[in-house]
Amino acid sequence: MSFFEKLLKIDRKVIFIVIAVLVLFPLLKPLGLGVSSGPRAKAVFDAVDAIPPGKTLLISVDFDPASMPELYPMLVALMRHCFAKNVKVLLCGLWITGAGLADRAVTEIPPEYGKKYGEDVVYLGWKAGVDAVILGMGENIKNVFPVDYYGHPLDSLPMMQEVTRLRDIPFMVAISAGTPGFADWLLYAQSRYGMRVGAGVTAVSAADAYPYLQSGQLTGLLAGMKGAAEYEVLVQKNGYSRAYMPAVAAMDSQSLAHIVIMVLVIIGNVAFFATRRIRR
Amino acid sequence: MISIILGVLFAGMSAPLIQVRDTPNDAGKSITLNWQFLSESPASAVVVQRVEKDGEPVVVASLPGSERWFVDEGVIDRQPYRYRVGAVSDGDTLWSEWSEVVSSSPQFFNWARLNILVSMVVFFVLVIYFIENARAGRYLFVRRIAGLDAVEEAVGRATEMGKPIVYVPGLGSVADIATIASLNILGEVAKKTAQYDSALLVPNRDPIVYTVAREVVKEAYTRAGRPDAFKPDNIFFVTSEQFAYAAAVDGLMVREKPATNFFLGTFWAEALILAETGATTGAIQIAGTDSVFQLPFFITACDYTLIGEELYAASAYLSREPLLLGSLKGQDYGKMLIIIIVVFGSLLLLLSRIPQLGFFSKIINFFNVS
Amino acid sequence: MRRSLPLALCLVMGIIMMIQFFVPHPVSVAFYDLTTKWIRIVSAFALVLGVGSLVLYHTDRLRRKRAGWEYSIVTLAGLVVTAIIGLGWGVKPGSPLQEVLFKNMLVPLNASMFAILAFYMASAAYRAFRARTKEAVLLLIAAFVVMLGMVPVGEAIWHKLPEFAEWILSVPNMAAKRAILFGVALGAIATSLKVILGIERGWLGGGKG
Amino acid sequence: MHISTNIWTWVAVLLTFGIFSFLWKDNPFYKFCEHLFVGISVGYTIALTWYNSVYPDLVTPLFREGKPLYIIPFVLGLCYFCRFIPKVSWLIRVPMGFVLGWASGVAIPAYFQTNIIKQIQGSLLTPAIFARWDIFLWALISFIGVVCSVLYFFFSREHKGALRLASETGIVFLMIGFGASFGYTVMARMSLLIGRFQFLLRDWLGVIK
Repeated sequence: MSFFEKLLKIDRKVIFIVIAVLVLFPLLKPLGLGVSSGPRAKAVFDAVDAIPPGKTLLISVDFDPASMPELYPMLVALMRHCFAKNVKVLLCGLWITGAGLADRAVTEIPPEYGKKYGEDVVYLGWKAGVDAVILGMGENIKNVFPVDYYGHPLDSLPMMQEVTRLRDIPFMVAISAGTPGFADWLLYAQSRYGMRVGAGVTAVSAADAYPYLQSGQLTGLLAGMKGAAEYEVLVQKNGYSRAYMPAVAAMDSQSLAHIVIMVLVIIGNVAFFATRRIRR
Repeated sequence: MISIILGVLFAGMSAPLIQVRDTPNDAGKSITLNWQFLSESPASAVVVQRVEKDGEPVVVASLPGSERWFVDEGVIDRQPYRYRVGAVSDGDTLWSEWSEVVSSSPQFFNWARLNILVSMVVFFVLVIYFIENARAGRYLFVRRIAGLDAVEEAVGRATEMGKPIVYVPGLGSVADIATIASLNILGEVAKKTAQYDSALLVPNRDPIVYTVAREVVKEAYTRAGRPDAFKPDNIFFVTSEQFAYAAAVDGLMVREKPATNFFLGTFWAEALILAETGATTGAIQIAGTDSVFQLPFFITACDYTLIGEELYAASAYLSREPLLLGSLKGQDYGKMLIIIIVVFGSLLLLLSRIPQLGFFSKIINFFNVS
Repeated sequence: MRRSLPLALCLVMGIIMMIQFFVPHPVSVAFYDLTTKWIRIVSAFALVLGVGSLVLYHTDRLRRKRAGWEYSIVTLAGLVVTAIIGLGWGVKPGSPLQEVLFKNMLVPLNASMFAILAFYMASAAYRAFRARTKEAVLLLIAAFVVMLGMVPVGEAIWHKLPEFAEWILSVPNMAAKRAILFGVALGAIATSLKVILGIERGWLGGGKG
Repeated sequence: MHISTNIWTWVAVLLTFGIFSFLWKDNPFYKFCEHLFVGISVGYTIALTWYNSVYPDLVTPLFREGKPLYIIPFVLGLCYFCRFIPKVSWLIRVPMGFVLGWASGVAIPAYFQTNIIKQIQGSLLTPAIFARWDIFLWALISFIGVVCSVLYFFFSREHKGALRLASETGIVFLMIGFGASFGYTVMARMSLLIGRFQFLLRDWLGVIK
């Protein structure tokens, strides 16, 4: 069997080991390759930065634990950015599995800035019926969420007095790992209530957000772990936070992994075409 | 109107000119005010006053000097009001005349959404016209999609080898178009497996799709004259959790070693797990989805991929079902209309650069959405 | 009756909601508010179907001792225990459901399922992603440019690479995705119309009954 | 290096390796985790659906505040239970008709507004493109890309002559678009694996910060 045929016959477990080693190595010994920043992440940062103190940023937590590495750092960085500027944060969710993640962020991040639940941050929880939830919130948030995730009636939360419906919210970021996600917020919140929407997405759905960016429906995009790393860098550079940046720390492994994938595709195709020529 | 302008000229200081109207296209209880200053000297603030029939003037808003409009949402429908606007600069306020009487009322039609209504009506007419044609039995041409030859060839291969077929109707619900299209194709595939008596395994992720899929296969078997060959257990519900489902289907493909795998419907991140594991079992793989995110994997890892709407066209072409064909033709001509609008719209808009044809630039506003 | 009632209900609701979109009048908004509440309730009940068919499937597999029946015990036990703990001790943070079952079981299981995708991606890159056709070649070239443009290494190779990757994303990619958007939207609208008019009856379940 | 002493972290680690074992081959340890995952996720959905949807949206208004109108969604929701009673199993079509009709009626105008009219507006060439040579060129390429890609999905005529040329240009744009998505997806998968390794190295072994 020629060298190329042997190449093609490599057991896929070998490839698994190669990937595991190359991803683990930089986590232990950082290579310090750094993070390049693009215009789309800056657009989200500028939109959040423009929110006047006392006003509210809405974040929709529409992802699950499996997408945490890419999307959870975005949620944390956005919250740190708001709290550093005394902007209030309102969270809700369309994914049942996002409930636990939003709750974790709401318990861990506010104390870093001395912010209190009910005054500076509220988590409404998860609700079934995507379009019904968004459209309901457009008319009156209390209709959809009579009580927040922790069971407090909305009237008892000081922050919720001036935020009764979507029109009271200057900007929102939909952090979504698929459907339902930012497309639904555009389809229902923007088209009916003129909501300005930014999006944080898993890298897999980033390329498909571009038509909405070009048409002006989306105000900026955080694409995958790279988007999270870019936002973390922007938040730190503007002096809003000095905390550890998980997404930035992971970018070395990310870069190495990309190169490995490209090399694998090239070798795989070279071997494939070489064996085909021999066989013909 | 004239009296106001004369008054302003003599006063030296510009008193604002005010227009009021019931806010259009709304649920009522709201009046829109616009005003301008004749001279450029900016006021430090603007105060808005409102008075009911014979009540006392009430200040409803004080805004920054640069503001030129305000929407008063604290009014009662059909109640007469008058407004005036005061330009405040270093201490004294110069009031405009009281506006004419205005009252708010809800509207029954939102004129700002006329463009949506027009496009809806046009597209409905197209779809219904072609569906009526299809019902009347008129022949509707749809070009053959390359992937379809593969579907029939792949089913033939499985029946020759006597190996099962795994048909994944996607992870979407009956509300997803791709799922409905997939269930149509499932019906066609089931008709063939009924004739050749080869096993057709249909793992489901959505409970309702599961019940519908079971009915579709049962009916296909009865239509093919083989109700006895129908095994309800082959169509089963796995779980609604996305990844538990992908792992379960992988386990199924590794255990059953099918000759052909179909992945038709709505897919998310688990598409790669299915396509790659399926490829390692050596099966022919036909994929089709309108989930744009997953198409790159199906295109590179499967033998044939129906891209986006080709899935809809395939279900219409395969089943020759007049209603599917009708709506497909309607969509086709809908697309043609979009292209015509984009091409001619652009042409006219570009021509609007020529001064005489300046009015063409208004075309862009037809596409505003509120 | 078994088919005409659901179809009629679907037709009426569809027409009313389309008209409602164009009527800003308070009555229409109030009707809208009411129905959105009802829809949320009814779609929550749909869960009954999922749980029901899953429990039936596994109890049946258990009773008939079909292959893998031991694992059905695991699924049924997992379901019952989790539901009881969740319903019994609540879903609020700090409850056993969240602290134990969600954080230390559902999260690792769900996250690990996604993580093995990276391994499949690598092996698929090597064994499945073939530049068989002109289209596949184009796909892989664009993919390489975008991948390199996203990571600092790309910038090291050619300083304009991130810009080129951004161009690929905002011009050709945007045009392609917009075209797909048109097609998918028209398809969704046509099918929604057929569902409302009772032409598309797949959801009824093909059976005559 | 200080290994975690929390029993539940160890459970999470075991479950992580359980799922990862599927990479080696389908084995009992993996099957256990797979079935446990199925059971827990459904149980979790039951608990959350009760506390977040059924209780606040239905039980409170109907039974606690006694609003009679909520009988209707309650009855519609109950119809889903008939799915398991053969004689009346057709009744599930009633709530399905209600939900599908409502959803289609709401979706159609929203689709026109967001996916069609707004995207047409974005595709139109306006005099603004004459500002700079590159703006003009990219706008022209996007315009051609949208038109040709839409024509690729035109099924009413055989692709011959001009239509063939347009559709072949269209497929080029489509493949570049899919290539861009492919590139981003590779990044996504790798991030997920990195996330799992960060959990193992940080929360379990305590080797990294």
